[in-house]
Amino acid sequence: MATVFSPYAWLVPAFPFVAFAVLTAFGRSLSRTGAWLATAGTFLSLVLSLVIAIERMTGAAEDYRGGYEWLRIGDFSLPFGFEVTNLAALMLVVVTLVAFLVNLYSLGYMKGDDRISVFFAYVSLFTFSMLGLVLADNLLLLYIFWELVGVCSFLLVGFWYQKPEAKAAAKKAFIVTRIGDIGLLIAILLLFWYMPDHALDFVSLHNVFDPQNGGTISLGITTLIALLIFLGAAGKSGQFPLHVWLPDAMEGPTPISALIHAATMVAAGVFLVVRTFDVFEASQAAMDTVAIIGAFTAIFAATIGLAQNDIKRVLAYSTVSQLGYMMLALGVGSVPGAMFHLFTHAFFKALLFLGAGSVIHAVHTQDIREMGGLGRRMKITAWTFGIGALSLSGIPPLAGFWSKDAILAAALADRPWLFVVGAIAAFFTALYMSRLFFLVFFGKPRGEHGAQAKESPGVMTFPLLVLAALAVVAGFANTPWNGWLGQWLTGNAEADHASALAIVVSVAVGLLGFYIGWLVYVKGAVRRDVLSSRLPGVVRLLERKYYIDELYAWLFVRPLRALGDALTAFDTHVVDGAVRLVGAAANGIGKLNTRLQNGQLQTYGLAGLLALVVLVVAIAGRRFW
Amino acid sequence: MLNFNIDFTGEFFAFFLLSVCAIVGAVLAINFAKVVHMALSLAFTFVSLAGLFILLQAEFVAFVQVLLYVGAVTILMIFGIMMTKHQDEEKARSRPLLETLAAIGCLCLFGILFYAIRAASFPLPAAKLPDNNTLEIGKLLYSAYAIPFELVSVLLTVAFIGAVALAKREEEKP
Amino acid sequence: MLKDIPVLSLIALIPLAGAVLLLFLPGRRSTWPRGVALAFTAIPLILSAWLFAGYEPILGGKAFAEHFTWLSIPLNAEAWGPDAAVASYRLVFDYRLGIDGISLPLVLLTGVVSLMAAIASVHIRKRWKTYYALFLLLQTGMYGVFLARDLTLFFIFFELTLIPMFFLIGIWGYFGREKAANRFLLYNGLGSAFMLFAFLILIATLGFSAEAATAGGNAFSFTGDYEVLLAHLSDPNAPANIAQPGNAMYLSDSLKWTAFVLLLIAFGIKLPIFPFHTWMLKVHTEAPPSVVMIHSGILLKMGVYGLIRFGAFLLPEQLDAWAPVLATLGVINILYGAVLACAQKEFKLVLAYSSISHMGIVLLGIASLNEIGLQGAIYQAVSHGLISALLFLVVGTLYERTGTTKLDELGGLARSVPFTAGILLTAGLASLGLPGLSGFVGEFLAFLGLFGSMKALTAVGALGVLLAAVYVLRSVLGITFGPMPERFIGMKDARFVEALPMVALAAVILVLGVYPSLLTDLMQHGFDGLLKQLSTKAGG
Amino acid sequence: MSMLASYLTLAAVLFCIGFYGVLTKRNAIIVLLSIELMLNAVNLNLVAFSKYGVNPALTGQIFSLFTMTVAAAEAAVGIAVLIVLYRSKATVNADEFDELRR
Repeated sequence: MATVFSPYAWLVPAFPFVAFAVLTAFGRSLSRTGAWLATAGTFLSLVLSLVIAIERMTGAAEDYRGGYEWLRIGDFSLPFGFEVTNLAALMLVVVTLVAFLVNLYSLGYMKGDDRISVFFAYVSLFTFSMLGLVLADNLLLLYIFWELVGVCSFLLVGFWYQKPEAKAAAKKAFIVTRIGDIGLLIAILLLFWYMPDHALDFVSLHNVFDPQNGGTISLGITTLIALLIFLGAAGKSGQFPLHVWLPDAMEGPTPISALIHAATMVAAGVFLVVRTFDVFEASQAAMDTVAIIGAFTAIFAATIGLAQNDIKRVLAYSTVSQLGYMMLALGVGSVPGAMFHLFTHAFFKALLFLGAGSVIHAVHTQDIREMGGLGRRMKITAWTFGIGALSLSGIPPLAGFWSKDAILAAALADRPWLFVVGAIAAFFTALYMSRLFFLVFFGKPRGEHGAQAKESPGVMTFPLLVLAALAVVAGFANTPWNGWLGQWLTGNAEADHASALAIVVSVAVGLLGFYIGWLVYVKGAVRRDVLSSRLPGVVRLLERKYYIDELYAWLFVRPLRALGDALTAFDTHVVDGAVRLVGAAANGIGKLNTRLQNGQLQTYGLAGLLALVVLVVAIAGRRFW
Repeated sequence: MLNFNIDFTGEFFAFFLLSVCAIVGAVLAINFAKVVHMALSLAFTFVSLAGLFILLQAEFVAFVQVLLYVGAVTILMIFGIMMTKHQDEEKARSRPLLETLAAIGCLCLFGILFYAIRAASFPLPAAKLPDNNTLEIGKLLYSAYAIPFELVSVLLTVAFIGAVALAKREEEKP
Repeated sequence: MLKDIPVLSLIALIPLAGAVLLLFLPGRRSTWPRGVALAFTAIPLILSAWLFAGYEPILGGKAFAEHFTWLSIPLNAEAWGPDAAVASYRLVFDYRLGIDGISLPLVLLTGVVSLMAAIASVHIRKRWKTYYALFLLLQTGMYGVFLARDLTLFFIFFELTLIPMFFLIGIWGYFGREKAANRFLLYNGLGSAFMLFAFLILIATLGFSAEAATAGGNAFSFTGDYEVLLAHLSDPNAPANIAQPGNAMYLSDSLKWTAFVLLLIAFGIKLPIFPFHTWMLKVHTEAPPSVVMIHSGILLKMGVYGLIRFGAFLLPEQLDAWAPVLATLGVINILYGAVLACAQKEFKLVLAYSSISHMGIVLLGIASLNEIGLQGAIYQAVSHGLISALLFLVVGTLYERTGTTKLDELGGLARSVPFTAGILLTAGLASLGLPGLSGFVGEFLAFLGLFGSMKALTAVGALGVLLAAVYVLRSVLGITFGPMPERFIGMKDARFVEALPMVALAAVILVLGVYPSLLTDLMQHGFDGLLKQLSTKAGG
Repeated sequence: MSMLASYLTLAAVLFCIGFYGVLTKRNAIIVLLSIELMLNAVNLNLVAFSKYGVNPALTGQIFSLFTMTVAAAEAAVGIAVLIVLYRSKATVNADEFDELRR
């Protein structure tokens, strides 16, 4: 079967772009119509993505490429193009699906906002950029879209720009991810100069870094490139130590948190590593780094998640933790595991965020201590949120279980100690999710709004239902006895990591975590403050997120500010001072000469005499040297 | 270094004496407090110079020197002093910077001149001056230098008329 | 048809004609001067666009070259010795205009920014006639600088920009305008003196040529004709290249170095390179916004252009040897400007320091000495011209309404003037090098080019990109985001006449960011000669 | 070594003293007289060269005569100018004549 639809893959990002253009140009006059327009654009993209994905699943596995020359300088040329692979097709479906559902959801969530058309324009622009990122056939084009999604994220985080926190969060999001972006940029520069023919496309990357024709680029450079790419990925995917922006980014509207900061953009880092995985595979050191950073981030963020009280922040740290899992998977060499988790995580985390949005919509607060007892008033939200929470906690047979199990199995096969770390993180995950779930939906209403909370409108609950369904079934795409997804993605049937130990452990920690949560927060068997009274230091450390923000402020922000002030002083006093000194010197000489011009003949005569002496000495004295 | 290698002839003694007089007169002129004293000591210098001219076989020039400088210029100056309100004494308000710099400048200038004189080599004269040089001067003035001579006389006339015109008190305008 | 009319001369001189015409028109109200200025600013832009359409990179713009001898001054032959065979020595001033891949983008930039600045000159409140006359005169100077192909002619045009600029700053500026104008004139006058000195060295050596023997003997001439200089540079038989005792025309290495350093200082002041940048801060803060648009948008680029045109093309070995120095200066510029921009409390100063930072990137591109980097330098120059013009346009618009440009007095403007705030955000994003906008392409190419030769320096310089994000977001978000002070309620958004140039500039920035080939295609063969020379020097 | 050097040295001394007087003396009349002293030093040179020069000739003496004549004219005009100045400013102090600055 020939590839019929893949050549039109460029249309997938084109629809949202058109929506964006129309909204930007006529947004003010369109208002709600514009929102529907954007949703419709995303829907078209979704349909086309599904068609492409189905086409690729049914056999036509040929990768399609198309493009044009973007920039040509002398003998170098930088082409732009798109490439449809199975990976890209999968990502297209994920992105368009979540984007469509979020658009739909936002119709309800953002109803009252007077800048709704701007919101949808940004979301459309984001969808366009994210799809472009997915389809990009070379690293430079990917970088361009990479930055664009960053900007969209920035714009949307700062959407409620009048809140100082939103402003600060937007700024932080942009700048912290930019640190990673610079790593990626330098990696691109390195690749440009080291790759044969200055090629930057992924196919050439694959060929050059293939172990069979290894040695084209030395190991040191390869490691450097891989680490720099990983720096970029870490910035985007909120890996330690660049994770600080992601929780703050929760200042944006909740649908945005679901779309950008849970399902799609933050996963772009993982996607990037997958896309350039050949580079990583060529360097063991890089792989180690990825695995260790991933594992550390997974457990580190999970512990912070235990102590947060903002519903969205808990989810945000959970996202960071789950992204750490994906990186861990990549670090132990399991691309299918990472992509599978990305796939399932997109659904259940979007679900959780949208559910959280629904709760926030109802109670107008984000503090879980002010919620409680919402389960009776918001049945759909509660049920779907519960499914998401269980899925995230890795309770079989929900999607999260399968993907997490795949990662843990891969880790066990590669480096058992990473498996232990992953299992502990999984336990924490289950624990904080149960805490969140029980605190919000069980017990008695604690806040003033909780009692009057109403279920959200259908336009908001429909996406929840769809995502909940997906969070249940998506896991069956790749079970330990059916590696279909992995095979489809990588093209070769990979050695199965399935291990009974992994399954048992992951189920056990998941259930244990949830059980403890139930004991503490529902049954009250263990007092809630048992930990905070025994170990106040630890709890405080977790609440303050290990003081990372303070550390950065102390380490980078303040020195920069001090340096700026010092250099300002240098500039005004030393550099400009030197200039003024020259001016003052000229002025002084002028003043001196004015004093000489006192109108008295004798002074003039004296000057003449001295000048004569100097002149004679100068002329006659030349013979002495 | 200051080895002038001098023959102690009569001419030398005369030169020595006269030059000491000239320098003393000049230095005194600089240092006197009263203006009239200054003028008179300068007149003394002029007379000494006239003596030096005689030593140099320039009797006519020496004569003119006495006539013009001692007789005319100095007297003129003294009249000038008399006609202006002179506080007789140089006032205390001195100008140390100017004076120091002027002294340094003049000393440097002298140093340069002295160095130049010492460095130059003067060949011995090839011939001698005519003995009766007053006559010769007269001849020259009326032959080769006739036109400059006449011009100088015109200059003098103009100068004197100008001096008179300048110094004449202008009539008060109603 | 295009080939038949002296289109380059027209571009350069039409604004001058406009200025002369203005003198005969009534200046009581702004209507007439403004109309005339707009018309005479638009015509060169249209002509440049025409040029753009008709330009073929392979030919290198030879089709448009204009050349005739302007002045020929006989020199005293006796001064050169009693050589009977010599018939005449002459000093020749040529009027030569030309265009190539390096100057055409800058000419286009001049056209676009000038027109936008002319439209944006609605903020001018007094003495319209004088203002627009000087404005037009300034344009003649700028076009002339980019078109001139004769050292003397270049110098004249270069100086011609100083005078109108001096008055434009000094009369229509803000409170410290006189001081700013003085400083501008002093610095640039000093730079011009250095430049003149370097030019004289080049004219007296490279410019010396023996013309065909006439009946009376040999005829020799000195010329500043750029083409002649270039030809002599690569000609081993040119007097400038013969190291012979007694050959006064020999361009020795020490002379070359002298000329190079002089040119570096001269154009470094204009660019500006640290530590010659302080004059620019004053101009940026004190001049009226429309004039700063021109200044930051075009005049700084004359430094870039001069450095490439004369520093690189005429003295390639020196530039090659000093490439690390230039790159280091560039990195210093980038980081110094960026760190200082982070610390400023006045938005115009942030922009001024950001200009310094961005011009550092241009230096990096020049220092790379390969085609990518050099094109990147020009691209960055053009793009920075557009972006800073846009930024200052917004600054002017905001100042009109708020009466301040202090960061801590501004805030929340996204609510009261959403359109202007959006444009400001766009310009800010372009300035910090967002892909899809023109700033990225220039930065990327410059870094890419330099990375080929100096990896560590480039990596350090790339930190500037991060700092750019810091200072741009800090200031732009400080102005547009956050709670809105009460006194900004009820402000009117940009009028049509303000919005038009904003949208136009933003559109150009966007187009250049999305489709950079538009500009890079022009430059395709612009650097061939230089690169060939460098490679032969390296080979031989 | 002839006497020439001695005469020239003496002339230099007198010239410098005269110059010093010109530069420092307050009374304008003394300044004028100092100028006469300088002129005299020059005359001494002229006459000395007239005798001890390479080609002794009377030209030197004649020159000195012309110098004296001009000096006399100068003295006369100088005094006249001084008197006029004195009339308008009631002083002959050189440091109070600063018309050149006005």
